[in-house]
This record gives sequence, C-alpha cells and structure tokens, in this order.
Amino acid sequence: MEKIISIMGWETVKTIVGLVGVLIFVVFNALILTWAERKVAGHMQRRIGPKEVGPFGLIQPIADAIKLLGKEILTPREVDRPLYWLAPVLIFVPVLVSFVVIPFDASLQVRDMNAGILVILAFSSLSVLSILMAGWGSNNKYALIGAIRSVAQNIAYEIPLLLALLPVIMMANSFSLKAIVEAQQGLWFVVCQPIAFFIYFIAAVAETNRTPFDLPEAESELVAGYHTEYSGMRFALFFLAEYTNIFIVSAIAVTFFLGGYQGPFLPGIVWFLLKSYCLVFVIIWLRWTYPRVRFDQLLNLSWKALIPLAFINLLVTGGLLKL
Amino acid sequence: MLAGLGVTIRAMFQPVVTSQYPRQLLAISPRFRGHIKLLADADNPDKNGCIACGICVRNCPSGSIKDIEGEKREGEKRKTATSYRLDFTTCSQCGICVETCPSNAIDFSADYNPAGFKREDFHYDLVKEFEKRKKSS
Amino acid sequence: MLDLARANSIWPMTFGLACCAIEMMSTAMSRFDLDRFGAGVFRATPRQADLMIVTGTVTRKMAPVLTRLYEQMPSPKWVIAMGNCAISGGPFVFEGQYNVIEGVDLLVPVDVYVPGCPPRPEGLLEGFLKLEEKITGKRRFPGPDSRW
Amino acid sequence: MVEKIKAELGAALGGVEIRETEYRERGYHLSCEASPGELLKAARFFDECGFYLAAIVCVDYREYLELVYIFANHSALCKTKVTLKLDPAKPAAPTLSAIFDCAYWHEREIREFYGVLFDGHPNLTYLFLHEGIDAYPLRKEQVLLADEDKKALGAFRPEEGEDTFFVNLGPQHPSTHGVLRVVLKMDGEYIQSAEPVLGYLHRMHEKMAENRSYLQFLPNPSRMDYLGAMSFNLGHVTAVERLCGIAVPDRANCVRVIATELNRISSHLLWLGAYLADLGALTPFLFVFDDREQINDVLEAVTGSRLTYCYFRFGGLYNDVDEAFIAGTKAFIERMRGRFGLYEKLVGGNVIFINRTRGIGVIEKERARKYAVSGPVLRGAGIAMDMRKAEPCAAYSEMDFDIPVGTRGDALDMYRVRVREMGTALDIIEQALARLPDGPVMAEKVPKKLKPPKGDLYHTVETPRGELGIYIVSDESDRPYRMKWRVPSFSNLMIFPELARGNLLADAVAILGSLDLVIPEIDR
Repeated sequence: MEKIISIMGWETVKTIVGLVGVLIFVVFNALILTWAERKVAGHMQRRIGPKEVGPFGLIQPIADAIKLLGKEILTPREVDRPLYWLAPVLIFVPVLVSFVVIPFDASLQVRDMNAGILVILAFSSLSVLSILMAGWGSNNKYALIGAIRSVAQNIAYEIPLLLALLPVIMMANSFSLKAIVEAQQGLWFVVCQPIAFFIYFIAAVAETNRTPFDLPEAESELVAGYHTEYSGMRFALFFLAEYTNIFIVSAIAVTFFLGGYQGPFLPGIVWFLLKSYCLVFVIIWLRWTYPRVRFDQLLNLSWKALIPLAFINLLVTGGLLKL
Repeated sequence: MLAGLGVTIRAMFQPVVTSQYPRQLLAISPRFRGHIKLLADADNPDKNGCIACGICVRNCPSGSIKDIEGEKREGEKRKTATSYRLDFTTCSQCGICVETCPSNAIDFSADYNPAGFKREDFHYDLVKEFEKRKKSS
Repeated sequence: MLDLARANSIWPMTFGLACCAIEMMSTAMSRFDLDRFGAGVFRATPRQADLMIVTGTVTRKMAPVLTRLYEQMPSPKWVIAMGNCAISGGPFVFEGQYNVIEGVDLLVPVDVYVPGCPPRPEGLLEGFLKLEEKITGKRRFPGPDSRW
Repeated sequence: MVEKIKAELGAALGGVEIRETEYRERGYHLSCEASPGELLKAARFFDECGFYLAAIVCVDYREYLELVYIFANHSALCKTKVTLKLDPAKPAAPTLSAIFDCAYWHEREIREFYGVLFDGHPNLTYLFLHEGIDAYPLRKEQVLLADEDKKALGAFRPEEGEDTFFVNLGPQHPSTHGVLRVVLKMDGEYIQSAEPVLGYLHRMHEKMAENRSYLQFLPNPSRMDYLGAMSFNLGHVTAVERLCGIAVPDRANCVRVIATELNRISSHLLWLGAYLADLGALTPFLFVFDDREQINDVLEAVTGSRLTYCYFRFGGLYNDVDEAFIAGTKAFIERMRGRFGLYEKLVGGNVIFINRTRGIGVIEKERARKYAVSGPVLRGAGIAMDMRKAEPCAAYSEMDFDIPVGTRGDALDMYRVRVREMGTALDIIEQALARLPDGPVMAEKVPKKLKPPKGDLYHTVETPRGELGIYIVSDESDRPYRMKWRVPSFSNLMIFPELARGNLLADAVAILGSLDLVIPEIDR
C-alpha cells in the first residue's frame, strides 16, 4: 500500500479512491432515488408504490437494474452505430466529473479545485452533446425532435443558471466550492440572494429535463424523446444519468445557497445529504403536481423572464457589494 | 400554482386507498357478472336444473354456449343436462342467457379473477363443474 | 436470480386498444396499484418494455402494427392477452366477419390469458402473478380463491 | 318552425313533395325525396338557414341504394330527412363536402362501405378499411371491389417535401387514447396538415346489427363507447322502444337517468385525467380514478359490471336498484361536490395548465355548425345545445338543469364546460333520486321477440361526447334491416385537421385531448 502511494503520489491515490467512491455513490444514489420517487409518487397519489419486492419494496430498484442488465442488447437496424453506442457512455462522463469537486464535508472532497464550479458547468454542457448524439443516431423522428428540443432548452437555461450563480461567486469571492461553503459560515446565501436561488432552482429543473420542463422526453408527444430507441443497459445509463443529475443540481444548490455541509450537532456529510435530498424531494414533488409547459413558453420563460431578472439581480448585487 | 403543491403534499399524508390484492380482497358484489354456472334443481339439489332446452344457445349473441345435451331419467318429466359447454373466451357477460332461461338454472358465478396459460382453460363444461362443486361442498 | 429480478420488474408497454385498456388503467391506479409488484412503470416505447398487454380487439389493420411492436421489444419479453377479444376475438366473431383477428395468439406467442369482458382489475393482477409464476417457476403469493 | 321550413324548402326545390311525418314515431318532422340536383339545392337552402348536417346514411334496399341526409338545427327542434335513390350497379351522387365540411368524412365512409362514388369529392381514399378487404362490407349482396376501385381507395400516400417530414401520431401512441392514427405533416415543430387514418379498431358493429336480433345486439353499444356505456345502452334501448311503441315504467325511467348521469360523470372524470396526462401531469389521472372507483362501486353493486354495464333492457331495467344504491349515490354526490375544489386547485387554477389551453384549438360557432360537432365541444364553442333538453328521453324532460356553455371555444372552455357539466349531472341525479317512484322496473308486455313495424327512425340521445344518432330501418323482422350509428366522436374528430393546422405538435396533443375522442366509437 505504502509502495503504491509512494509510486503514484498521495494525491493520485486519493483521486482514484475518490472516483471509485463516487461511482459507488452514483449507483447507490440512483437506486435510492428511483425507489424514493416511486414511493413518493405513490403516496401522493394515495397508493403504496413498490411494496412486494423486499421490505417496503426496497429491493425493487435492484431488481430493475438486474433486469435491465439481463435484457437483450438490441441495436435497431437503421441507427448510426458509432453515435448510437457512444451517446449513453458519453452522458455519464460529465456526471462523474461533477462529483469530483463537490464538497460533501469539510474534508470529504475528491479534489478541491479553485475553479470548481467552472468545471461542473463546463462539463454539464457536454451532456447536451450526448443527447443530441442519441437523438440523431437513433434515426427516429421522435428521438430527433426530442434531441433538438433538449439542445434548445439546455442552452436557454444554462445562461440563467450561470447568471444565478454569479452573485454568489461575487459575494464569496471565489470559484472554489469549498470556499463558497466556508463563506456561508454565518448566513446562508439563500437569505441574501433569494431571487438568485429561485432562478437557479427553476433553471436546474429545466436542465435536468424534469416536469414541468420534461419536453425532450414528453411522453404524450414524443413517446420517450431522445431515448425512444434505447433499451436495456443503454437505457439504464440514461436513467442513471438523469437521476444523478438531479442529485448534482441539488448538491450545487445546497453548496451555493444552503450552506453546504454546515450545520449544528450532526456531522457535515449528514447535513449535506439531508439538504440535498430535501431539494430532490421538492423536484420530485413538482413533477407529480404540474403539467408540462409548451416549447415556446419554455423558451420565453428563460429568455424573457429569467435572464433579465438574473441580470438585474447581478447588477444589484454588484452595486451593493461595491458600496 | 402553490395550491396544487398543497394538494399533492396533503394527499401524501392521507391514508392510501389501495386494496392489496391478493393479500386483501375486495368484497365482490353479489350481482357481479362473471361467467355463468349451473344451479341445482329447485326440487332436487343433487342434479342441475338445466333442462337442455337450448334457448340460451339460440339467444346467446356470440355463440358461446355449445353442445347442450340432456337425458331423460326414469320417473322424471323433463330432461337433465349431461353436457353444457361454455366458451368463456367469446362471452360478453351480458346476462341474456340468465334472463331467458325458462328453468332459472343459470346464474353468474363470482369467479372474478380467472387467468390461465391456455385459451382452452376457459372452455368450461358447466355440468362437470356443477358436479365438482357438489362434491366439494 | 435473473429470473427473480425479471419477474419482479415487469415493465408493461402502454398499449391500449379498446375497453380493456380502461381496466388496465384501473389496475395501475390507486385502488389496485400495480406498482406494488414493481410493474407500474408503463413505458411508451416498446424498446424499454418487457411486457405487452394486448387489451382489446385486434383488427386486421392493427395486426401488422402489433407484430412490429412486438418485434421491437428486446427479449426476454412476454405477452398477456387481456380480455376475450384479445384471446379469441370475443363477441366480435361471427359468420362473415371481415376485420377481426380471432385471437392474438395467432400473431404473437401469448404467455398468460386473462378472460373477461372486460376482466376485473383483480383478474389482470392475477395474470401478473401467473406470469411471475411462469417466469420463476413458483408462486410467491397466496393462491387465487376460486369462487364458482 | 316546421311549417315555415316546409314552405320555404318547397319553394326552394320547386315542385318536390315534402311530407310531414309523425315526429314521435320517426324522429324527424319533414321528409322528401330528391334528385341529385335538388339535393344540392336543399343542402344550400339548409346551409343558409343555419342548419347542420347531422348524418348521412346509406341503406341498401337491394333494388336501389338510398342515401339519407338528416338536417337538424341547433336552436329549434326541426329535423328533415332528404333521401336520394341510387342505382346499385353504379351508385353515384353529388358531394356535399363543399357545403358542409362534415360531409367530406361521411362520404368517404359510404364510399368504402357501399361503393358509392361522390362526384367532386376531393379525396375518396381508405378511411376505415384497408387493402385486405375485397368486398363492400355493408352491401346486402356481395359486391366485389374492382381493381381500379382498390387503387383509387389506396391512393393516399404521405409524401415528404424538402423542408417537411411526416410524423405518425399513433396508432400506438400514448396521446391518442387508443388506436387513432394521425399522419402529421410537419415543418419543424409546426404542423402543416393532419390526416386522420381510422379503422384500427373497426369491429363491424353495424354489420353485426344486421345479423342479430335486437336483443342480441344489446351488449354491443356498450362496447362502442366504453366510457359512456350507459348512454349508448340508453340510446339503443330507447330507440328500439320508440320503434316498437313500448312504454317504460316511471321508476325505470328515473333509474335510467341516475345511472346515465353517474356514467357521464365517470366519463368526464376519465377525460379530465387523461387530458392532464396528455399535458404531462400524471397525478390528477390517479385522483380521478379514485373518484371513478366510487362510481364503479355504486354501479357494480346494481349492474354487476364495472365498465360495459349492459344494464338497460327493452322495456325497463336488468334489475331493480336497492336502498344501498340510493345511499351509495347520495354518498358519492356528497363526496364529489367536495372534490371539485381540489381539481380547481390542482388543475383549473394552475398557470401552466391555463397557458397550455387558453386560445388553443378555438372553434367558432359557424365552424362548429359546418362540422356538426356536438356535446361539450359544441357547448364549449358557445352553442347551448343539449339533446337531454332538445329531445329528452327517459325522465330527462322532468329534470331541471342548465346547460353550461363556453365563451371562447378553446380547449380551456372545453375543460370548464365538462367540469360544470359534472356539477349539473350531480344536480340531475339529486332530482331524480328525490322523485324516484315506487313500482315495477320492467314494462309488462314486452314480447320475447321484438318485431317493430316497418319504417325508419332517427333517434338521438346525449352521450358524454355529444349527439348520438341511431338510424334504424325495420323490415318487420326481428333484426334491424339497417342500423346506422351516428357517433359524436367521429363528428368531433372531423374538425381536428383544421384546428391542428399551423400549430405546434404539443398543441395538437392538447387539441386532440380536448375533443375527448373514444376511438372504438369512431371506428365502430
């Protein structure tokens, strides 16, 4: 062990161990979230949700995963093979990278980069690429429309997302996520930046393609959107990425606005996960309450409402800080 | 907007309305129209009440009832069915046979959850089923 | 193990044809809650579904579509014929009929038959349990009470 | 009104004999036999008078084919039957599609089923049937399709242009609630044209009707429209009772009203849930099913079935209601009144929902008339027309209720009309419960074999989706000679291509949903 450390250097080993940990966490998180989503949805609809598979249906997501693994690997005849194969793999990269910089606790962070948030934002834009690849490669009209919608939507909502985070960065004077958390020692940024939080949250829901902004996979219009032609394990990867993304946007929200891992009595990681899953719950809650917006309304909301609002908020923050 | 969220969160803490089949069974209404069965004769509970007249065969909209045969036993005025075949897979559970039966020998069973691996599982011989029921009771 | 997982995670395709589709929906709804068995994830695309529930009459015009959808599903896949129309053409079979397929098993292999017109949701649930029985080889739940 | 139309129509046609008929027996007030030229004149006359074309029926009398046109009016009760005789060897008639838009669809149907050629019709291609069928199905004697007929019928082929492509909405598609296929010609996300392709669930009900006795046809109507099974059942039995002159006891009539209205609520509830599911909200779908289960419990306890009730019989009911039914219905009314507020909070007051539906799929009054739409769609367009008021059957004439109408004719109005209609249905049930008389539920002298006197009848009832017209021709046998079902969903679907044109794909789904289509009813 010491030999390995001495050869590769402490930092590298830490990163590798961290990555493995992240992988495990990603899978675990997706399992928990699918179960929680079905359970929450069930109770909101006054039914039980998964129950018969394991105690409280807890084994349900594992059964789903094993089943998806065991499905026939099916490649439709008319797809563009390289794109079709690459897309589900590629959607996973940004997800993993994002985890590297998120501070779960004061000491629990794979790598604290001083440009942490930039890494996340840069890589999360990549997921658009893989969705586009999936849509284009599937050679299916529904998938293509879904992909195009997704691109337009992600680009439109990336801007308010970024603009909502900027005031916080200005206030914390750092791009490092850890520094931002530390800056909220006394007061959470959500208190002085409620508008930014609000904008960020809406944009985040839109970024993760969740109802009421789930147009790329609008079931009643586009069957299943960009992953219409995907089955078995490849579909599972999309599924996994979707749920991980939900967690990531919640985690960033917690880091930026809700004081990250800080909190009394309990250890930091507990606080962090607690806050994150609360936000995840809100996202699930929204999904099971609201209908879907229309495409033009979606873009209008971003370009005509959220972006100007975010700009004004940014200006006001800048002005106040200067004073 | 927010009112909608209130509705769903309240629903979340209300008790569920699920009836957990097969662990809990709903009460099936006595008038439930399942497939049909033969009833016992009013005077003689040992034999079925069907007199093999064939009215139900003629009236059935989809020809689900077939091959009714009967025999006249000694000392009896009317025939008794020895074979009564129902193809439940074409039945529409309308109840015309029950209504038109002159000897009131047909009634709906409360068999509410049939499922099987073959089509032929649901081709019943009601006389045989009647005998089976008689034995088991 | 794999069979157990498969049997407990049967994702049906939303494939409503006629009257029975309403009862299929009822089965998925609060009162009967198909999701208890992990089967409540209705997928709109055949690529992600494990089970096709044929709920209603299959006409000759629909038959090619149905076979194509079945072929698009990745194996292992199952079919439940729900309702008398799907099993045998039901009440719509008569002499001189020109448009109804007399049983969906003439088109695709059917695993479980649920008769009725329409079957009660319990019938469909029982069909799911029968399917589980078929996949795993044993029955996990209390047996069906026959109420002749 | 009838006198006036008789005189004016007579003047417009010049010399054609216009007979006054007994409305109570026939379901229409005036009838006349026209030549092709006179038919066109008559159609133009009715168009100018603000009538709508309720139905076109073709009847094969072996020696000749007869086209029956029923014209009716939204504001006053005045129905006219115009008939046109055709040569069975080479049937041809002028098209009315230029005058009444709905004729375009009825004529396509008749072309397929009888082989009647309509001169000047723009698109006589397959609508219900397909290449695999060799003969005209509804002709009394087998008439095979000639090769050129098949070719002409199969001429519809979608062609993609440079900037456009086609999207098939259906036949297996989550938003079509069944097996409707709409071929959408798209320019990006915008729809250039929409072409419904029907018949994926064509179950030959009309053919079956001719092959069965009246009694044996009883289970079929509930299968046509499984959501409004009671209304279709009601339409069928009241039509046959009217034809045979059977009087139904009061109690049965009252129960019929209660059962039909309960079923109407359950149908509207399902529409509400399915519509919201189309728009992406799934939870209301489960909430409405919760309410529906309450109705099902009440109805199952008395009818024995959850969906295809088949409860009304000629002359009365299948069986009597009991105290438990009355108590259950009262409890349901109580519960349902409280649920409206919840739906208003969850759906009606939601900004996203309002934005998705306001101004979408607007139907003007004039267009509604040209397409002969009916039911909540027509009332949403602002025309207060309800067959329960206009031509009451059962005990509807004794009920006091108002007809909710919309103001803009958009999808939001359809929603509001349907929700308010649930409220009026509750009122009707309460009134019917209050005056539920004692007595038998079955008329005394109903013959085992019904053999109605010779003649025809056009009978209408209001189903949850609109005007159901049943045209029966009796030849004194125990089977109907011809039984045509003028179904509301078919008429409501006709308007869809025009509404969808130029809209977004997402709007098309919203519009299609707002029309509340039940596909087996369209396909029959």
